[in-house]
Amino acid sequence: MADGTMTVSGVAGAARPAGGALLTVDNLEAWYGESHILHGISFNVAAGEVVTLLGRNGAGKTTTLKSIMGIIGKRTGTIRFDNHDIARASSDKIARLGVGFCPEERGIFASLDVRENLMLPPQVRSGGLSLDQIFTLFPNLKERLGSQGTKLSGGEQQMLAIARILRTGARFLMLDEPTEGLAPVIIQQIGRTIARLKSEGFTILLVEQNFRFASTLADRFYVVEHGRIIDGFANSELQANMDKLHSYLGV
Amino acid sequence: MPALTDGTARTANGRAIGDEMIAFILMTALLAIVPMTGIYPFFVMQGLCFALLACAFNLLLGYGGLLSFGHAMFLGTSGYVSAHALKVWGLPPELGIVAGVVAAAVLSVVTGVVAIRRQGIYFAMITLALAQLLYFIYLQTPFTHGEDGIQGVPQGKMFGVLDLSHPDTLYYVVLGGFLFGFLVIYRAINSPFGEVLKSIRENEQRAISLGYKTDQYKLLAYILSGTLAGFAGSLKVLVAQNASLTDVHWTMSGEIVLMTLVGGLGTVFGPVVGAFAIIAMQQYLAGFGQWVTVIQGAIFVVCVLTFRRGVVGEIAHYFKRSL
Amino acid sequence: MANEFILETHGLTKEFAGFVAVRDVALRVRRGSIHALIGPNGAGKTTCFNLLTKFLKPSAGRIVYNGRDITALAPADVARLGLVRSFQISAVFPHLTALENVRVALQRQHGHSFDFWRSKSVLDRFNGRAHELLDDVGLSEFAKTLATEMPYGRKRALEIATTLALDPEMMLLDEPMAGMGHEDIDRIAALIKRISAKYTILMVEHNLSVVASLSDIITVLTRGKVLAEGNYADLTKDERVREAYLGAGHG
Amino acid sequence: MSINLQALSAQLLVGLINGSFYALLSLGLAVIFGMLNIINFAHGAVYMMGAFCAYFLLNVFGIGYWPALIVAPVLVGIFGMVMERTMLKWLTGLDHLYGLLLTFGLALIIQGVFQNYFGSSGLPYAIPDELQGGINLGFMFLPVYRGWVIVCSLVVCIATWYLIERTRLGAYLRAATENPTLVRAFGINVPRMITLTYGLGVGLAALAGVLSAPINQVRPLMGADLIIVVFAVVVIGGMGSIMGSIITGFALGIIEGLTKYFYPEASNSVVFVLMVLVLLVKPTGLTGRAT
Amino acid sequence: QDKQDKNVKIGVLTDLSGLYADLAGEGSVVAAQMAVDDSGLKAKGWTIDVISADHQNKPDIGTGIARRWIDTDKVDIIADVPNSGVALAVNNIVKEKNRILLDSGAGSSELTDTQCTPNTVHFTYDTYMLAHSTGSAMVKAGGDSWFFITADYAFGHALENDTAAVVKAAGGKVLGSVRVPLNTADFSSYLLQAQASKAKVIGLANAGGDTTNSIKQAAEFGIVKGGQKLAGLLMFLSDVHSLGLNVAQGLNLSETFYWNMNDQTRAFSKRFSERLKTHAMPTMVHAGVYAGLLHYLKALEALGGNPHDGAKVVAKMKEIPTDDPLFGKGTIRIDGRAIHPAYLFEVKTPAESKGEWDLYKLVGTTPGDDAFRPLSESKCPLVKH
Ligand SMILES: Nc1ncnc2c1ncn2[C@@H]1O[C@H](COP(=O)(O)OP(=O)(O)OP(=O)(O)O)[C@@H](O)[C@H]1O
Ligand SMILES: Nc1ncnc2c1ncn2[C@@H]1O[C@H](COP(=O)(O)OP(=O)(O)OP(=O)(O)O)[C@@H](O)[C@H]1O
Ligand SMILES: [Mg+2]
Ligand SMILES: [Mg+2]
Repeated sequence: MADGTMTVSGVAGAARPAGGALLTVDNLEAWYGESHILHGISFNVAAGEVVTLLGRNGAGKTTTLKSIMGIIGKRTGTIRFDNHDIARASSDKIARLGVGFCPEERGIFASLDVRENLMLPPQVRSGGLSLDQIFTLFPNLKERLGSQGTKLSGGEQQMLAIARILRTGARFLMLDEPTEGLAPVIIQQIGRTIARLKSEGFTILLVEQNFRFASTLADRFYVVEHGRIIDGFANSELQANMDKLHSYLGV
Repeated sequence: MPALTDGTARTANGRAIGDEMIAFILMTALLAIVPMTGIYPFFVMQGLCFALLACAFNLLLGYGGLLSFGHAMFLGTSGYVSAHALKVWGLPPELGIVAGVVAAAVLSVVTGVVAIRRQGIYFAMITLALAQLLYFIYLQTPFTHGEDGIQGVPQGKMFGVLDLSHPDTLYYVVLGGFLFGFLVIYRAINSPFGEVLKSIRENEQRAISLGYKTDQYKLLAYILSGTLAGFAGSLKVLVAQNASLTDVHWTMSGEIVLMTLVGGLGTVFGPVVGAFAIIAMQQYLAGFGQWVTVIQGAIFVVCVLTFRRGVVGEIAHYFKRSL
Repeated sequence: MANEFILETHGLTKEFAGFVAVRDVALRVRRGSIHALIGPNGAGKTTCFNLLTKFLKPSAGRIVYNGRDITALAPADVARLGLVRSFQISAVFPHLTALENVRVALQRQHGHSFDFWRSKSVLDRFNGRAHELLDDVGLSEFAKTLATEMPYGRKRALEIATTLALDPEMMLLDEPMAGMGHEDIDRIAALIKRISAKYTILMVEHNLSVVASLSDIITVLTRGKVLAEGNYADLTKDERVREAYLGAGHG
Repeated sequence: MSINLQALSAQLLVGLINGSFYALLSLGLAVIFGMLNIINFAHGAVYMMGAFCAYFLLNVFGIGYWPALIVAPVLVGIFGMVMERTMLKWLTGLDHLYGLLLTFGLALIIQGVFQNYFGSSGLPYAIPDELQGGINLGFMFLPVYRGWVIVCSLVVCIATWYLIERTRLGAYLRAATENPTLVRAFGINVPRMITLTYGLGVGLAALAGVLSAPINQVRPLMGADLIIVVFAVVVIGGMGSIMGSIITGFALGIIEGLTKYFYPEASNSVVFVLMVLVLLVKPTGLTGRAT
Repeated sequence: QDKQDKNVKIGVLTDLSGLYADLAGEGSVVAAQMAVDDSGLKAKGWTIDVISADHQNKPDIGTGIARRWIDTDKVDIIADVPNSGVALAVNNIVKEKNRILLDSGAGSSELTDTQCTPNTVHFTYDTYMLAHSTGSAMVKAGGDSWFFITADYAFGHALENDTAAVVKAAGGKVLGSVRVPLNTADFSSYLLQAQASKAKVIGLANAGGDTTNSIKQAAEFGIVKGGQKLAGLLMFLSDVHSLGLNVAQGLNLSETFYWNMNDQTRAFSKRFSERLKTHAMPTMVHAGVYAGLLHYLKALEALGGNPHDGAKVVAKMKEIPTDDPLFGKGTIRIDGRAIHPAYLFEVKTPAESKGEWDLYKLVGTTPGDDAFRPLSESKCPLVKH
């Protein structure tokens, strides 16, 4: 697996954010049971930025988010968030530091109705979206408030999963493929929402397959392959890097 | 572009069959020489009956993914029927066995039709309920003689020639019965039917969408399992010469699960090892008096906490073999 | 029998405890076509699929397949008639190898399924056909890999191969591209195109470029009702479709 | 047998009393199953421990019935939490089967140890003075204590139901059952919550044990056979459904009471017949949620 | 066989962990050891070993142990065996292997009836005796109308039928009965029915936890206070002790031994309770194990050595009369039944009791010949009519 490996410092250097980093991940390795998935991920996210992780299926993007969230059994390396070392913290502590996570598989609860699902995560900070704001964003939810969470359609569940963490007031959001399975009209809304959150000072770490969507929002990109960060660049450098990117992603 | 599967990719069948063959020959040889070793044959015979029972149970749970918490009902039913047939009707042993097995088969069809329609924990509970019902029936019907049980069942001459009251003869008859049952189960697991069963366990919705009427397959597995469990019950009557309520009580169903679990769920030889381990424990711990149940409980706990694959399962896992 | 339409529904309706998810839908799928079913989230697409394959019972309406009323059949029977579905969440037999996955389907087609007294080596005669099918979907190298260990996109391909093994007449694909990287999307799209020569395909998909490039005809569903039907070019011009599904930014 | 209205009403009332025990026990079982996905086979054993605890509180520490109603469930609950922390915890995410087997083993151990030290025939526990005697209801003599059991059990059942189905804490619990990892990632200390829940479920069983001590002999095996019936109650009510367990518990007590009157031979099996029937008609139990 | 020696091996097969652990269990093992010690044979050069095991109330396990003991441990006599199912199973094996079953703990009268063998001695009690002793003595004392609460299986039915027959024979009436499934936790329904019957005596034809629960709940419903009497048809000292006098007072029951009968029983019981871990007083089952083994050893001594031939020793046991400090003088009949008197007791009130174990007062005695099933009614093949 020596292909495409780059020195970590080189990558990070190419895309170091201007200010101090809110999140710093250094030499992160992670395992699922016996299988070694992440082989030294290093990157950082500055406060107020939108950063996107790109990469093929199975590259390790989701695993990276889960490691930051503290829900991977075995992980090593350093993860600093807001001046706290969270590499060994439990996920409830990490969440209470103000990290919001919207998982890829949505994680809607069958035994809770839509309202309970929405209200489930405790508010960790003030300043989250109000219910009204959420219903303007996702009118479907308002209509189905009383129904069982998993009875929602695939896309509705995705909306619910996003709405849920917007309520908590966490200032750092990790969204794993938030547009998957959504109709174009909703994707556009989510795009607008993320832009607005950013303007309000939220920091967002995004994982996306939908490159077109990501490119309209992100300040910087990292490319993940075989559990390593193999490249990174700012949005302004996007055009110049297009060919490289195509070969990374196999477009 | 191969993904991250390299290295972990396992070959499908390959040497598994070879390993199982060696283990089978080893097991048969060991069992065949028992009467010559001075090992107490009665104990081994009892072990064989329970081993067959556990194997039958394993067919359903380990390969069909269905946890029956009422398997004692087959053991007990065939036991009572065989004992009654031998003692009261005076049938020869081979017909006594047939009577017991037929009774178990009928019972498994009747209860199967009811139970198989439910899944998971509901299946476990409904089998438990059916077994409890049957327990109460057996407790009260006269032919089982309540808590006294049917005692002193004559062993007789099998096919008119094999005198089963002779320990060695009885031993080889029981061994033969066990091996027959074991091979039937082994074949069923490795048959076209077994493949379908496995896929149903893996993803039932998908199997349905491929056009399988999964209930029918589960029912067949259930009937096979129940009938073979009944066979074990009939053999046991010949060995123990009695049939009693303990064989239909729910704790017996629990013991069957325990045997399978200790030996290794979903392994071919696990239930055999497990059955012998548990029987030996009950017999030889009897001298510890009050502590028997405590020790047995502790084994459950230890097994679940540290030994989840069971004895054979752990060994197979360690050597990366299938046993 | 030689009906122009392989599948027709009349007044198909599904009501969940007071909520009408599918309302009076008349769908006609032309034999040999690729027919796309699109619509905003919660429009009732998946519910429609569930109704067609009898995983749900219609509250009202009729389903006619190949001139035969199948409204009252059981799911397994529908599959036996050649109308086979895939799931929105990928459905494989995880601890069977790719080859075995396909073989299970072939076995259903060609018998021996209840033979518990035979050795499973009788199934070896299906291996040839199974390898062919794996080849068709580009999975030859995975034949001996356990399905659970395959990358996501390949599982989707395996699911299609398994479905093809049943030699169906018509396939229902629910978001076959969801969660896939570009590379896989292209591969599966090509695959669908190829198999459509032999089979009729009805699919749900939110990825518009896929819909545009593959489908012969598109039905747009909103709030359980058919909003419009036509080809891609026509629909993108339809104001109602733009508003309900595509969104303002599209075009 | 001619139907005697007086006798019938007496039987109904008696059935209701038994129902109170079923309800309390199955409630605890449902809480544990609903929240931890564990079929707690040790439930009968902790019920028994509750009764023994009351006995010891009285005979060793001189603590009477009323304090014991609180103290014994708390103590046994703590014991349960220790069990959860040291053993059950390691089974999260595994098949139901393992939880069932582990608790089955635990039940054997607990019962075995008690039997070892206290024999099998049991110990006496008297009805507290305040609840001695009975009221003549005209159609029957109702011991005051039995009336108290009904009231106490009803109150506790409703309170538990409210806690789990109507409060935020309950929502956390239910969510944590399905996906503990995610709930934890929302900032909730799930392990602690699970431990407390197990403690609650076990405590409820212990409470039933204390309530039953003056009525039934305090014996090591007092819960061993009861547990199977209680399982049936939970299954009929719908696994994990709180209200289902409560209602089924009371209803079953009454049905059993009627059977005892009309056809006593079947009073033990009626539960199982009912269970089979219910599951055939309503696969997930009377109020079960679809899974 | 003249290969006699002076080695004896006694196996106490009992219930060490289950329902019968208190009335038999560890105490039976202690009783067996005391019998060996008190026989004085050791001093005369005999080697006598006592081993014990828990049959867990499972016939499979019981027979397994019995076979192993006989085949590999060379056990001569298996003692106690509470639980009729296990006892009957062991009964068959012992006969097949020509050893001895000295049963004290099991109640089934089958052991000396249809299933009797030349190798079995049934010592302490059986259901027939309990029914007769309690039934006849209570009718005599004025309890002439009965209602039965019966455990719904074989032994319960046997107890009820036997008792009912005696009651009727003595001029009493049976007003009704209710069949209760085994292991019922709540008896209030049945007690209400019994109460409504207005019978003078409520016969409890059940055992163990069922009996104790029904008595406890009867107290709660004020049944004894209301003037009805309770008769426990199969109860032991350990049951009464565990119930406590508050609840059990006024109850009637039959036993063949009570520790506080005379100086000899008191002396034995004191030694017994000192040796027992729980310091409980002996039950009649313990006493039976002791007395039976004492008699067995006496027979061996009379034979001049151990012939390791069960039938022969049992024949000797039947030949010499029994005489021991606990049951007094008696015999062992041809069918294996040990004959001694049966006593009807009433449980004392708390005020009458002078100590933890001062539980009974004697209200009647049935001589041995009347207490047990007469040979004329026997279906035992050994009995020639
Ligand atoms: N629970 C698991 N157990 C074992 N291996 C896993 C598990 N989850 C993921 N993997 C493996 O880890 C690798 C990385 O997975 P990850 O989910 O992080 O990829 P990803 O980049 O998010 O891909 P995708 O775009 O498909 O979401 C993959 O090879 C996957 O097969
Ligand atoms: N079993 C059910 N009970 C109640 N409501 C349901 C059930 N299944 C689906 N629904 C509702 O029916 C509507 C249609 O759902 P469906 O899954 O068909 O949508 P869809 O068109 O597939 O959407 P998506 O594109 O998001 O997958 C949704 O609003 C959903 O909440
Ligand atoms: Mg991912
Ligand atoms: Mg959908």
